[in-house]
Amino acid sequence: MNPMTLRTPSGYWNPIIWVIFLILFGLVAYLIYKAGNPKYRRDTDQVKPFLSGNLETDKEKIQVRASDIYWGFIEALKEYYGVLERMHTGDIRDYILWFVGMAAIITVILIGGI
Amino acid sequence: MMEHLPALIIAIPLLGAFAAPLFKRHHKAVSIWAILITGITLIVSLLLTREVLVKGILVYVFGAKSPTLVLPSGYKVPIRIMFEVDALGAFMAISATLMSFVGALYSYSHVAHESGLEKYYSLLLLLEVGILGMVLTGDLFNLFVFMEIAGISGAALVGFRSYRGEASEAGIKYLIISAVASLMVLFSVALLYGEYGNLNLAYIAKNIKFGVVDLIAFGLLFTSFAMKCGAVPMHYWVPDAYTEIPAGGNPPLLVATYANLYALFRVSFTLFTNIVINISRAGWIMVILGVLTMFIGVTMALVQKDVKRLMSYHAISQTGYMLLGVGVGLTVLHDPSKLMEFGRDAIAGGLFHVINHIIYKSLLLMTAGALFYVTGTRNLDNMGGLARKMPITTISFMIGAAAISGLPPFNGFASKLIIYETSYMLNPILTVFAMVTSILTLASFVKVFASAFLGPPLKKYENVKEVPKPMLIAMIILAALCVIFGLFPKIILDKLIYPAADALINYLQYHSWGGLA
Amino acid sequence: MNSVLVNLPFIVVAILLAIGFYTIGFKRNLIKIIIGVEILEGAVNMFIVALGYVKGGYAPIYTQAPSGAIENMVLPTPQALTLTSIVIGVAVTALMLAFAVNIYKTYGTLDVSKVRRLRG
Amino acid sequence: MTTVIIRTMTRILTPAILVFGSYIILHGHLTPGGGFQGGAVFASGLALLIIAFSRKRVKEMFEKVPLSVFESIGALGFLGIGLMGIVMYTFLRNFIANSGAPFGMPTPEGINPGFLNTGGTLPYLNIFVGLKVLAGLTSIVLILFLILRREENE
Repeated sequence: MNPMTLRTPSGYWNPIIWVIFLILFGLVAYLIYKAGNPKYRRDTDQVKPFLSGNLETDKEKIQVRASDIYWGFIEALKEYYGVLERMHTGDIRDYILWFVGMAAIITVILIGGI
Repeated sequence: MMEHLPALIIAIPLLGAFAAPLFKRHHKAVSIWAILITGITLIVSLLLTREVLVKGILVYVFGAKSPTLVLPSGYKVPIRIMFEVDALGAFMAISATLMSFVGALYSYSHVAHESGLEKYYSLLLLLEVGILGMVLTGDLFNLFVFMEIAGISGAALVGFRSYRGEASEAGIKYLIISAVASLMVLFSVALLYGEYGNLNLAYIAKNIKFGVVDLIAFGLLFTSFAMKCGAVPMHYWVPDAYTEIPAGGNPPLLVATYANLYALFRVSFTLFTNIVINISRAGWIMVILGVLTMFIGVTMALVQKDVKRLMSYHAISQTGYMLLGVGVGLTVLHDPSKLMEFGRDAIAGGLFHVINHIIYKSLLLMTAGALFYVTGTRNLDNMGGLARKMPITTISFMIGAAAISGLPPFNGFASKLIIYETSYMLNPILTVFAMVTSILTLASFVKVFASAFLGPPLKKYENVKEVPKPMLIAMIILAALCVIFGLFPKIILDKLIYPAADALINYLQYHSWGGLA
Repeated sequence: MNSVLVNLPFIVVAILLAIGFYTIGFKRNLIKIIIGVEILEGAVNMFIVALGYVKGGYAPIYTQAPSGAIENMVLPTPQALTLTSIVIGVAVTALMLAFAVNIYKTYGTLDVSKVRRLRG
Repeated sequence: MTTVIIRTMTRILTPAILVFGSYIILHGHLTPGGGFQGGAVFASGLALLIIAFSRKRVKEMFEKVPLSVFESIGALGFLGIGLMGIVMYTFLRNFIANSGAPFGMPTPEGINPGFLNTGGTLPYLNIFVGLKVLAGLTSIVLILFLILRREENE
């Protein structure tokens, strides 16, 4: 196993051992799954999805749209995103001006101004 | 014949590119021609890498009596154009040829119904030539020429769907950006030429005196290459260009971006690193740019609705990891104890991340192209429930997403692990940013997976089928590489990455053309 | 006075670089921005040619050269560089103009502050 | 936008420009000039033809000319000469320099006006580059012209 072990500055990482453990725990999980409720039947009323006691509504309506995912996160960081989106103007002139500004800053730092 | 490999690896795709327009109106033939040529180039690059790893730096002098005649009798300075291939260049050449092959294979069906295919493949092969020239050359002016070749053909590929106004917009943005960047590169090359009277990278590096003019040239080179590899805050062209290019052109364009990253490393490590002077300032600039790049890139990715645009922002964010890893190495390059402790590993981690990222991001962008192919839209809001219809695409996407988020045992984990540990040694705050970025990456790919593949099957996509076989094969190759690189990171690192990192660290060997002078 | 005259090409290069960046950075018309890129290219080319000038040197052409010239011929590298860069510039300009034509057809304008569907 | 004056002058000037362009290409290894410059001059002569005549006439003139094939031939020829060097020496080696091949006598070194075959492979590289450049530049002008004129007419 030694040639497979990747030594990092403060530890090691061996994917093969990781996979062996994955398989072992997968087996354990499968055993637990096997010991579960045996009354499950496919394609009966038993497996129909219910939402708050009612049958499932039209599928187009319950689709979670991509722009709704992480709504809270984006709402909390609204100001941050406002700044970033205002920076990305889509105007080619601004792209070049950023380049000129960064070139000036980096050159000054390299020459030893800061 | 083996000593001619550096010339052949340029000549073969050039031949393919120039012969491609002759296949007018034979769409199948020109696709197969491109696949054939890129396949041969891939084999040549593998042979080249083997040569370099066995024999050390390979020098090829164009037009000389023999390929290794750097200084003909009576000459004190090299005068001909030359290629100088070290392990890093060979490593980039493998990435470039592999991705061009995969891109050509994918394009076989992805762009089959577009017109002007002979031009498309001609441009694809020219882009490959540009990248290969950039990563193999040992001459500053040649670097500029090949950078322009890659820039022009890349911009033309971005604007290939000329019936879309957005494609032309993205194309002209990319073109102006790359034209300005390469003109500034030429300007700094001219500054160096005026001072040292030569264009050979190794010769200038040996004689450099670090006057103010040199440092101005360094600053311009650094910023130009940083802009072309998409470092924040000069990253704005990346999402535009990656989104509008046909998905088959994405892998080569991605490698073209990293060829500029290679040039950035080459300039900072080989050209402007000398035994006399310590410029770890450049390393700190690189580290700070890297942290900014990965954090801003990933937060912008989180709010995107366009699937390819989201992935392009991730490409920016992952570039930050490479800048961070290699930047950590550059800051401690002149401190032998720290260099042995973590600097070498940091550089190796950054370079390993380059190839890992090229593989999984190409895979992801190609699955996005497959989604576009079957649904005709890139807007995630209009997708859903595609997992059942396209099982292989779904599995490829899952592998790619797991790899980019750094889940074991895929390839992203190994390189990210090295980068975390080494950047922790330099400054723990860097590691915090890197880990937060990784978490946000996983979050945004969960978003793509949930909205495009999961959820109830939509009525409008009832008749959707799996994409054609060439696209599937291209995706499966890359997914398999993700798994292989993840399961055997040690072998890849020892065979390919550590030699490349050592090539950056042992700059003195490069300066003497591999010991020829 | 003499130092100004000797450095005149480099002063012109600096002015041209400034004009070029100003044109790209502050003009609204896409064609003018393309002209700005061309001005930048001209500045860089002029810089290289000015670097290549050697006082008292001869062009490295044997045909009908004066007899004392053979010892004083100039290495024509800067000229070769300029020429290559001009060739590349032609390709870049042609492609930029083609994109501009295409943009005008679909957007109906060449004003860059309006040509920005790709953002955010 | 074409007048009788422009058309007449074009008829007189075009042959002269084309001949001058060919001269620059063929004499490129001896005097200032070469493939690119000569090709550009040649293409400017053809561009004069393009802008002087109506769209219909231009289409008739250039329909039978396979410009992109010329371009490919030029590039492939250049590459071919480069690859020939690989057999003996290296890529793009001037393998017949100073031997006088294929036209007999080698030329003495030094200042020697009047000798034409002194460039080795250079004249052939110039011819191929010239072919590629004239085809490429002409097709750029032609395509932009056809696109813009179509809008004017419709």
